[in-house]
Amino acid sequence: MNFDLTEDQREIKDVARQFLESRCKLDDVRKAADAGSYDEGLWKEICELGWPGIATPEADGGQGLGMVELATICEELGYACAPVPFMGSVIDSLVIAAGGSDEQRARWLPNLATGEVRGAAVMVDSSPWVAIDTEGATVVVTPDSKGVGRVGEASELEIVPLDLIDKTRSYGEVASTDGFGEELPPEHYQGVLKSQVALSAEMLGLAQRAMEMAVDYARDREQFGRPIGAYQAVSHRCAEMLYAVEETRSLVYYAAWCADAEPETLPLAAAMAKAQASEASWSVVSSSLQVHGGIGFTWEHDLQFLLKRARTDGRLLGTPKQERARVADLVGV
Amino acid sequence: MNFDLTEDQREIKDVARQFLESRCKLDDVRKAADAGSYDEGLWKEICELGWPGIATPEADGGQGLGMVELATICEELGYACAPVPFMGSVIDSLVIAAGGSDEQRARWLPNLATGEVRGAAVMVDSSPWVAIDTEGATVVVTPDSKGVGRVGEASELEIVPLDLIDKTRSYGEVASTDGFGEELPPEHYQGVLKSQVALSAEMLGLAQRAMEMAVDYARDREQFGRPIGAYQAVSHRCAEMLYAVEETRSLVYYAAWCADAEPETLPLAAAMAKAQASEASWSVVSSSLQVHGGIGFTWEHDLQFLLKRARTDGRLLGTPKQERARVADLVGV
Amino acid sequence: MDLTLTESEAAFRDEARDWFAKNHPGETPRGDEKVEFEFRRSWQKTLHDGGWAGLSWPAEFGGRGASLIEQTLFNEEMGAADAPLPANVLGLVMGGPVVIAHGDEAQKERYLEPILSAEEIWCQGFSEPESGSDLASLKTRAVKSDGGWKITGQKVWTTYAHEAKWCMLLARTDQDAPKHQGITYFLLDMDQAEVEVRPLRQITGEAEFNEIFLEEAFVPDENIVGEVGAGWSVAITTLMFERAGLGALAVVGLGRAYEELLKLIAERDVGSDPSVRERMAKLKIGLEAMRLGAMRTLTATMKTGIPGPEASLGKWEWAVLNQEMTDLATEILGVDGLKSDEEWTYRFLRSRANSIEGGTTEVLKNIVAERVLGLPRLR
Amino acid sequence: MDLTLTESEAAFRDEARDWFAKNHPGETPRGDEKVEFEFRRSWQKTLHDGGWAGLSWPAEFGGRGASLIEQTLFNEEMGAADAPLPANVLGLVMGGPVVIAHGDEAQKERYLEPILSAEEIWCQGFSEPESGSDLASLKTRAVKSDGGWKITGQKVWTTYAHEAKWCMLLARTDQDAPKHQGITYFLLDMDQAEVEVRPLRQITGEAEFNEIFLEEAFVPDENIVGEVGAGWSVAITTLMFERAGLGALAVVGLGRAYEELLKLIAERDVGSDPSVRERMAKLKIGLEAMRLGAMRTLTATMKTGIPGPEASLGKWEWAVLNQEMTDLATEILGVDGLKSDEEWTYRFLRSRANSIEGGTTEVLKNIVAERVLGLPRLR
Repeated sequence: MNFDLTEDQREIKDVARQFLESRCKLDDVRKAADAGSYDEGLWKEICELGWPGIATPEADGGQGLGMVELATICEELGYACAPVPFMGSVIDSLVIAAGGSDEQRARWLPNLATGEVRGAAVMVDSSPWVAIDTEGATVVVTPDSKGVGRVGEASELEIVPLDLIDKTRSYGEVASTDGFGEELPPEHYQGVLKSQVALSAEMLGLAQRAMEMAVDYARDREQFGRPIGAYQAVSHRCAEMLYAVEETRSLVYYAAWCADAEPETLPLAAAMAKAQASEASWSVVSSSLQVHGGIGFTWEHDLQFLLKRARTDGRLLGTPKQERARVADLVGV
Repeated sequence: MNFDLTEDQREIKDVARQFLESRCKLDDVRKAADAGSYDEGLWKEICELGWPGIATPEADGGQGLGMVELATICEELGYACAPVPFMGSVIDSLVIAAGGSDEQRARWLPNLATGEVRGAAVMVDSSPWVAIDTEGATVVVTPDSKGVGRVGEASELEIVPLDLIDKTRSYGEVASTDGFGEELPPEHYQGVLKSQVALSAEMLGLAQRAMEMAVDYARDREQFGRPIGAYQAVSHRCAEMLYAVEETRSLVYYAAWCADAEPETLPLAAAMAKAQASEASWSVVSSSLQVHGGIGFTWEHDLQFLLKRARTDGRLLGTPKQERARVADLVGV
Repeated sequence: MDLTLTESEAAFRDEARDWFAKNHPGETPRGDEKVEFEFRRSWQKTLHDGGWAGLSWPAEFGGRGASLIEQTLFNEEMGAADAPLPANVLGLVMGGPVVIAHGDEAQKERYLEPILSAEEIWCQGFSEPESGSDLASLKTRAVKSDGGWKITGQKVWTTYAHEAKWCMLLARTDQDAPKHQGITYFLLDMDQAEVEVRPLRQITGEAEFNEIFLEEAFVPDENIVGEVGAGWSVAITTLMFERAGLGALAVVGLGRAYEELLKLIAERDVGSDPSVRERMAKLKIGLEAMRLGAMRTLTATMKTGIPGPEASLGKWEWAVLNQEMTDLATEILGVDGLKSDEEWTYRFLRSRANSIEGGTTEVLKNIVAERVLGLPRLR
Repeated sequence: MDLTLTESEAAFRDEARDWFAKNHPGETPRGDEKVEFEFRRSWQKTLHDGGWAGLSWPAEFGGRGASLIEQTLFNEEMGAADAPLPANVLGLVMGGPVVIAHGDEAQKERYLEPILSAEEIWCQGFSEPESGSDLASLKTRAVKSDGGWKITGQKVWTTYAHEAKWCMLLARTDQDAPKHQGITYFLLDMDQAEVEVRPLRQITGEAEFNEIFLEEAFVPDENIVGEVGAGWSVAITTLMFERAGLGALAVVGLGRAYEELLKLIAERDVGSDPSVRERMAKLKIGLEAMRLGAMRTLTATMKTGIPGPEASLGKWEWAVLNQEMTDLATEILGVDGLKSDEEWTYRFLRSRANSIEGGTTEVLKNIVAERVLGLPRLR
């Protein structure tokens, strides 16, 4: 029994952190957000690193690693708040790998793994239906109104751009997906659960970053003659952030491990991870804003990117309330 | 417009405080609780002061004052955590005055006002049905299983003593009140609403006392070389107690005023007061326990009396959850 | 205790209600800030002509000399009529009262009438990037010069700076004096090249506030309010006026938002969701507690001049309630509550600053602990 | 990352499971504390005979030398089997490990075996009425005397004091040294007239703890653990053992309480109440986070000897979860949850101390802020 990343997994995470620290500073996020587009150069490099296919089976053109490895990448992309169409492509890959026919796998997975093709994914299946990473997407994975999974060409779907508060990703509204593309068998749902884990890992990264920003600020900023981090009103708030972040970390990596090693536990583990990550990432970013005071509320400050993405992510693929209802079902309340 | 006690009302409250400070110290509360009985000497004096009949019409042998005056007495009795059968008698008086026939009024109200007769009241009408101040009670007011109000002789009802955590009051379990005594018309319900206000005022007093104890302790107790009240972990906790207590005060006295002057608003005002007082009194006493640390958890410490009565009061005549549901109904959610 | 209105209070309320019904300027034009501001300036002229500007100011200075209760009633009627705010809010609520309390005769003569008529807009230059909650640590310096002072420094979180003629400005006139001393209260003429105003954009995308950069900006001696070096106590007065004046408006604003939320719940058909019902009940209880607390403060202030313990809670309650209300609204809206152009989304983001602006909740808790509960200060 | 058991871990677990199945002593007798304690003493002898006492102790001292993971597995099996706690918990979890880490050969020879066999029960005398969270401010004084020390003072929150032969006692041997120095770690023989034990009743009505009054109680020199004046660091070790040893049990205990709560919900038929479902889901998420956090700590400690940032959270999480769980249970029980003889009522009241005992939540937050996050200390 060993609840820690292996050396290889740690290496993947460290490399991702280093790469994104140099290639995707929050200034770069700001540029992309202001331009209302992705950082295409960054995305190209990420594809060259093979991240989109990290959890895709080798037979399907991927690296054949597991959800734990994917989670480390998602966490780091969240930490960087990277403006790249990663999540949509990964979700398509996870869902098609879980439930796609041989033909569908052959058609999409290798191209998604290299980034040659981008994927969008419908993440909210109630009015309005919302897809992420719609900009430049070729393939879309979605449920229909009966909850049946479907996959098809983005060009066959009418997608209206949605202007949400999070400007680091593209969103689109979809009117109806009934009859769209091809049907996926129920097995695809394991891919949806994995998608929840990937998204939760991203939120973990957002929260970790917001916490670090708060702690750094609390160490530096002085008021009434001492650093504000010396006041319990601030230091205990930061301690509560750590509580939220570390609980999220435990639940996210546990769910990732379940996906790989104990798939029968994944439905519960994914629901817990998603509920926790949605709740915690919002509470941590908004608490970080309070520590920052007025400056954190300005457009010039980078906290806004984490804040807005955390709020948005929390509504995708199940709200905390929905996921907790699922947890209650699964534990037999 | 004047949201403050009148001079007369302030006088009543001050006199009650002074009287109880000398006649009902927490040591006296402990003695009664240990003996498992009321402080009969104190009760006799309280009856001589005319408190049980303070809000009973003069024509019915009372002092003919209003709910605001009664609320000040209830608050002070709560502040003292007085072990007397006041609440049951007052509730019976309020309900009979609101809905009793001439005969019922004549039979009970004057005797309840002087304390010659004591009243018990059923405060929880779901399994188990719970009456308060059952010890030595002659008259009982209760709903039956159809929600119809009833009044009758205690001797006609089978009351089994209930051993609850609060030892400052007697409680009894009642199996069924169907067919008990005489039916009361729907008008009696205004008396039930007033009873909620009276009980809420008692909880306000409990919370006020628990807050004062916490603040006093935080000023005196030193840890790491300074009074613990100088740490924000403690001082902000105390500030939050004040927030809870003062909101409760506003809502309780508003409800009392509505009962006297604007009865059409009483259903909403009473539900708000009861929900708030139940929630706030518990949060303040338990927060006070945290400030006191280990010592507050000992049997020797007086905080336990406030803690246990607040927890119990919060479950009587509507839980916070039930009362909030009522508020939602009344505001039209 | 009596919450009913006296005859004269009721008469005042009826008069205000009637006046709003007859003089309401119609819907405020949105989209162009300039146009909107001029609309509000013209609306303030209407208020002034009707005798409603400077409600609390003594009649001798052009005000109405209204009691605190009358002010509250007026605010309630303004809310009920959905009338716009006057253009010169800070002048009316802070500037005028401070000049009346601390200004000399010449200043009263010079400044008061143009505040009422909205001819001259006022703004406030207290906060600085470094000072935050620790306002007295401000660094903007004033150096004595011929017939006045030259002021250099930076101010932040200033509303209406780009429209304002006058800025209530705190600057340090004595570098060697203890922190709270050596501060002087100036009235700075914004029409000079040495004053640069830059909009300060917020996470909501709008620029509600400004930064002010001062590079040897000149203020003549006669534009000092109070004594040189006594600016801190003058500022405290200003902030008290601010809290009282804006507090009353806050209750009215929250009440209206609650009504809108009720409508939203009906539209979205979520009124049977127990958690929505529970949260709405808690909000209602909080709103009522805040409204009643304001009434208690009013009573205590009128009776004794000293507000009760509940007075320190209003700003704190407001932040709690507005954040929770907008949180609930955006949750009900689902993805619509994430849309940039949705009004509730704006309010939700905007409300995140409520626990920071005008006294952080942390500072308010300190105040309650130290001044109301008498707990020892942590210094 | 691999949460499955290795073959040898699985074998260990199976062995423990099997042993519990065969040796479970039956239900613990309730009502008479003496009888209950002797039952647990006899149960500990059974554990000792089976080779399960002193699980973490090295084999050379009569222990089993089990790894941290094996200890966890053992605790889980003990929980699953609903087996009672051994009588000498503090001796096994703290006393023995401290003697092994800091004691001399003679002390190891003298004390360890009677701990394992429960012949000699141990208790802990650290806390004092005045010292609270500020443990190092303790006032109990030891004065040098012939061949030993005479100790005078008062200790509080001592479990098992009336059953104990030995007390791990901290006393000040140098009044002039700085606070954390001048403290010495004694092993006090409780069998002397100078030691008075009084039960300390709690708000639950039971006397789980004791007060100890010392009036020139004698401790010979050879009963000092570590050096004179070095008691603080020895105590810190003890507390670390306490936290690790009791932490593992806490996870198991909460998990079982959650199962009972599920049953209660079914019995009372409130499983369809959305707020009950929501709270149960939150509890489940919190319990899992705590369980997984303990596994992370285990892994980190085994790999590096240093637990990760999540290790400081276990005690804090436990208090939060146990208070919420018992709160929910008593709410579901309605008036039954106010009855003195209801088990959940007892647990509810008892849980109020969880955020105080063994490190208040406030102190734990300080530790997280300072040691994990590196924020400046407030001193």
